[in-house]
Amino acid sequence: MERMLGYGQAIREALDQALADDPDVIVMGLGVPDPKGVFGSTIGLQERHGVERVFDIPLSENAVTGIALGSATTGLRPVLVHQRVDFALVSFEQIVNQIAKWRFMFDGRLSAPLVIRMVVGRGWGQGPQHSQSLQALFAHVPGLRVIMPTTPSDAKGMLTAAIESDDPVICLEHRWLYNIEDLVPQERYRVPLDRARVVRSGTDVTLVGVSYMTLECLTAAEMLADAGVSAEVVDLRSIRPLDIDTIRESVERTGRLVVVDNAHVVGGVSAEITAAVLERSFASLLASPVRMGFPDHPTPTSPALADGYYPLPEDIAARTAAVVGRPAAFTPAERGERRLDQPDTSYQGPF
Amino acid sequence: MERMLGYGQAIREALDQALADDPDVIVMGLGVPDPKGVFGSTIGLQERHGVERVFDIPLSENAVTGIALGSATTGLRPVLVHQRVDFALVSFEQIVNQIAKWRFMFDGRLSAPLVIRMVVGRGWGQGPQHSQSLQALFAHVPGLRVIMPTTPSDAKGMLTAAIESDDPVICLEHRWLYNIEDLVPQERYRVPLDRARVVRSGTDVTLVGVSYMTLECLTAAEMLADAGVSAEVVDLRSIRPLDIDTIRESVERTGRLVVVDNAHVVGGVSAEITAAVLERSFASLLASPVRMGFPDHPTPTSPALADGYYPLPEDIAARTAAVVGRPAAFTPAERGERRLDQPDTSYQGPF
Amino acid sequence: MDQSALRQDLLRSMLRIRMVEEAVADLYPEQEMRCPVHLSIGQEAPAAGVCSALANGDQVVSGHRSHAHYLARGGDLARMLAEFYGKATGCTGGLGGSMHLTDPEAGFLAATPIVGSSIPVGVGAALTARNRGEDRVVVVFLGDGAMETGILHESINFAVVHRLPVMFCCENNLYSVYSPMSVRQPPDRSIVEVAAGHGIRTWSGDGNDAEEVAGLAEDAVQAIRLGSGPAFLEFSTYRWREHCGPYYDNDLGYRTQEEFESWRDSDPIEILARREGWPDREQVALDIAEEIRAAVEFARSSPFPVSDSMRSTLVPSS
Amino acid sequence: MDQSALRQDLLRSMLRIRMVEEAVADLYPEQEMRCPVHLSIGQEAPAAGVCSALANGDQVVSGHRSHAHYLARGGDLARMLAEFYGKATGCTGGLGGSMHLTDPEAGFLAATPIVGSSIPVGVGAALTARNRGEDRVVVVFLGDGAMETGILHESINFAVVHRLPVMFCCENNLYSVYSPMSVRQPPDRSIVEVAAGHGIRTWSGDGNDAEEVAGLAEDAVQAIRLGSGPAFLEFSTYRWREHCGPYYDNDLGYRTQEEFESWRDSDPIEILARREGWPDREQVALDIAEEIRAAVEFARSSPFPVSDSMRSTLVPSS
Ligand SMILES: Cc1ncc(C[n+]2csc(CCOP(=O)(O)OP(=O)(O)O)c2C)c(N)n1
Ligand SMILES: Cc1ncc(C[n+]2csc(CCOP(=O)(O)OP(=O)(O)O)c2C)c(N)n1
Ligand SMILES: [Mg+2]
Ligand SMILES: [Mg+2]
Repeated sequence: MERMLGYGQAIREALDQALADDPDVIVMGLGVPDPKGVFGSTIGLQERHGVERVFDIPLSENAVTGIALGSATTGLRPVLVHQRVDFALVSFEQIVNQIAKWRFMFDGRLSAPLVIRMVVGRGWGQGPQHSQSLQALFAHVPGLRVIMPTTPSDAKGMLTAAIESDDPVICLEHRWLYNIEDLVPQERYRVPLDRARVVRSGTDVTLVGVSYMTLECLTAAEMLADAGVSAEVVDLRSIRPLDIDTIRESVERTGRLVVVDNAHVVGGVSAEITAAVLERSFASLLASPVRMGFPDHPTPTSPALADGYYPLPEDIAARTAAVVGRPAAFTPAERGERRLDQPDTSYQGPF
Repeated sequence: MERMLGYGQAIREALDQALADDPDVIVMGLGVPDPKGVFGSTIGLQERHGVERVFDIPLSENAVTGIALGSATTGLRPVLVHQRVDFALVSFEQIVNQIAKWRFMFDGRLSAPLVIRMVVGRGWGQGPQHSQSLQALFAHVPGLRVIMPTTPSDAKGMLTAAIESDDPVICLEHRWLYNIEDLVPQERYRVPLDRARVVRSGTDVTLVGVSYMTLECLTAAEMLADAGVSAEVVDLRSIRPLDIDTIRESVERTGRLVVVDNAHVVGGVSAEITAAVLERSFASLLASPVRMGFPDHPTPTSPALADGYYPLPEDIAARTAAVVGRPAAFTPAERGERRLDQPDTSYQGPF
Repeated sequence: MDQSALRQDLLRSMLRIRMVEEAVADLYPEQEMRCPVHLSIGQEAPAAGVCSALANGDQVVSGHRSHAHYLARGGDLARMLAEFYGKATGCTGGLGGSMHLTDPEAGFLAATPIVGSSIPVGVGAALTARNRGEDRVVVVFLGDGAMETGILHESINFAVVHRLPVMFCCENNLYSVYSPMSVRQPPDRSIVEVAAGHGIRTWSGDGNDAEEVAGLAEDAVQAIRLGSGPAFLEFSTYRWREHCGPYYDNDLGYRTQEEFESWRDSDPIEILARREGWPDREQVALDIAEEIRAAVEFARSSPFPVSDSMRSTLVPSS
Repeated sequence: MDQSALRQDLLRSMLRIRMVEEAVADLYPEQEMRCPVHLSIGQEAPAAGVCSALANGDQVVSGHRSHAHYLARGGDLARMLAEFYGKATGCTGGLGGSMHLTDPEAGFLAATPIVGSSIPVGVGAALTARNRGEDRVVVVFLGDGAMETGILHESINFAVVHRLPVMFCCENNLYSVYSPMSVRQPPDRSIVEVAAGHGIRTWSGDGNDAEEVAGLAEDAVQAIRLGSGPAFLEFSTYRWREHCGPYYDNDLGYRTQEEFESWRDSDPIEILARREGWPDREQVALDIAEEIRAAVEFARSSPFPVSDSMRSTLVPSS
């Protein structure tokens, strides 16, 4: 049975079912059992599964990450939750030196089957320390799996697969995706952790979107269609390992590539995609690939500055049209009362 | 006056002169005043400049990084030293959230003029947690400068410029460079923090080397010359900001690009270089750029496994020759008693 | 300063913080201050008391809940409000917002909202003071939640080893967001106890009694100036409104209405007002109201920052 | 177990560690063990004493200086030496080397060399024990330097809050590499004191007296099994050789020859041997020597790992 569910509800269902199916699954993190339940994604889980399996933590993300590792390597299946990826940086040593390498450096005698959920902030003045999108940092670390599901149904299915995976999985969830809904199957199901997905077919150019930017790419593709450009849109979903084959297959058909990352361009995932596609499909490329993302400075807080910071559908459409050799200007999509620091008017901060 | 100096001696001279010239300069880090003096780079500095300006620290790299920031933003010019970049990961939050953003998020009213030196390990079984080369992680963070000087003279000149810079500078020093010597001027001088350098001219292909890999590229270039291939070699030196112009200028002449990074390829600096060159010089490229570096798994400890891990000159030469369309096999350079986990036989571990 | 004058100052300082925060709470629903705000209503006394013990040149560092510290230290009100409104005239030019305040000239060095992360910054400022031979005390404000961060412990240890002139001031308001002490810290040890383990001198007191706070801070600052090394102070207090944002949130059920009311009944302003009398309260309130009105007017009427102006100068680029 | 049998066991365990480490030191200059080694010669007693108090199913976690802990816990000697030689038969197949030991079947969970970083791993193992209702104690070995890491404090706090069955054992050997206590920790507070600040039960004792260590560990383990929550133990001891590598290094001047000699004179093996008598010492030594000879032989004759075999299975790849 499928129902419309929000992103947070879909995640909550994945956690609830994992907790019910496997007594070794635990869920922990700051605020996990609190009334807001991490944007709704953990509400009620402690009541249903007990304080030993679903619990709040001290403000000690670094140690708790090591505790997650220690519990994982001895048999539990922990899911650790951070309300912002920015906070998780205090535990970066644990993730990079230990968790990512655990199985390898112990020759497979130990492993680290755990999931770390991290929310990527945006809007309402989250500013320099509450709206970073740091997938590139994790994407450079062998041993990790890194996923960024865009839709509620992928969020549920990928999180389910992540919890069952014997590899450590970093799951990055864009805050604004919590404001969208989708048809989500009720039963437990898995979506592969390493597959991109073509979400719109096209023939002139391949648009690869990362997380929330996939939605902006879809809007841009509609604008482009009106201008006579047929854009294929790929939802990246998996950041490490990258599903280059799906992208390459598309680019070999369209001859053109635009990657729209939800992060800084320089040294970002878009560079890896560009270079990896190039290495495989140099001869198919009709134009230089284009990378879009955030400018090369930290995120400012004022809405006046954030307005120029994030790529908008009309920006994506314009750059893409230029790549295809049919330069055009695009008028911004109608957005009513919504200002650019909100996904919709229901989002009124503060987080 | 120029003398032959080792890498550690050159760094020591830069620090000594900075301490002498500016009373606000301080140098701190684990082992800084100890008898080994961080591979010789800090020996005698405490005796010369006092315990308040050159000092050891508790095993608290995270707080000390914040302390460096606090002292820098109030007037000091701290140089913080880590014997391994792997250790610095405990302070990643300070570097990424605070130091990199300090000047920006305080609108220039505060700044973070500090230098963090980090040694990149290699050889003698340094293994998964003592031989990472993590420049890509810093290279993705706007607000930082990231440098990797290859020669002793660049090390001295770039470190001098770094200490004088008003930006925070991450200086990554490859352990094996400590075993080379170079002509180094005695007086204080500055080498720009954002300029790559052509270290060998050529016409068929551009080889970009990162840190120690520049030396391997130079050896490869000699091998290639014997095979009739003329390789230009660029020493990258600056990781952020990247000097793409120097590379692009070279690639536009040679039409071919091989980047040899001293790090994992996936999501690494070589991807950014490839993508950035491509965006500017798509039409000049005669072949797909090639990236070389470490395979996509952690560094194993056994010398038997490390032997296949690092690109060797003959590997670089072979890949390069293939790019140029003149495939050839290259015999390994003569290395006498040296085994592959030593830069030379004088290096006998343990660090 | 005689005790009555001190009380008047403390009252004025607390009332000003209260009225500014209430103005923010009133204006916030207009949705023109588009950034998170962590209000200090109910816990004005530690800010006012501690800052009353500071001299010119002393410096303050804080975290996410920093408005009170900024104001008590003498930070510019108009530029703070302009910052909340995201304006170019804000204290960080619209780049930082409510969670990134600074007024270095006033001795308010910096606030940043990653919990624990700004603590060593204060220790580093104290290192500068030592190295330059400047007679300066640096105050680091933190919450009870920050006691759980490793960096707090590393910072205290470093300060003690180097005998640095830094004063850690912990406002224990019993909660970290919605999380009570019981899920975060052991029931049978106090916050000063864990600090004292590091060999730092500690003080603790009623964080709703500004006069007591001021006295303890005075003692600690004096000890620091005499060279006895760093100090750690804990003040028990309570946040009235929600963790972040303008509203009350007792309906959420993470704390009881009774607990809230009992703390509200020990309103730090009323406690001291009762003790002191405070005949000119009304006039003081009028003056503050006028100051706030003008500051809001300034903030509202200031221009927004322009995107391209900042990029090139504030971050290195090739 | 009667006290004499305990002493015999402790003596055997310590002598075995000593002789293994000395064999490593002797063989290291051949340059066939090509990885850093941190020897425990002189500080065998905490390893032997603590592990004597453990039962089947208990687990041990350690850091960079872990050989003694691995051996005392019953880790496979031949696979340890094979690991030092970088062989496929090593306890981590040549991937980890001396600083990354494991023998999960023997109850030696894991050692990793980033100081402080393995501490929470032990706490996590204790969490598993609690959640699965397994009667298990987890020992975390750490050095005096690790006391300065924030993660140690976070880990203790978490263990106390959750009353987890974990025993932190600090071997205080006065140095972190060449750095003395004076530049790292305050002079006037002890290591147990800073731990006790967190509300954890503490014990401390002579780390060169294995019998005393065993007794304290016995007490602490019993308390933990009775459900009283985590424990913290400090043992004073001394490392004889250089921080890393096979040689002596007193010539470097970071510590005095007198200090070294006074500690060497309280050799943990001789202290207990004097107390117990130990008539069959020679036979024990012969047996151990034979065990070591065979293990070295195994290690030397084992094949090196082959590069391509491991990649695909040990890390995710597309
Ligand atoms: C490292 C980190 N983790 C989590 C958060 C989210 N967060 C913001 S404030 C806060 C609570 C802090 O509690 P406390 O220190 O007691 O200060 P209070 O809010 O009570 O003034 C949390 C968890 C953060 N900002 N930084
Ligand atoms: C985070 C980190 N910083 C620095 C180092 C380098 N290092 C390795 S061992 C060591 C000293 C540790 O001292 P202690 O904890 O007392 O253990 P001991 O060597 O005395 O047994 C240091 C600084 C490291 N491994 N990890
Ligand atoms: Mg609090
Ligand atoms: Mg030690």
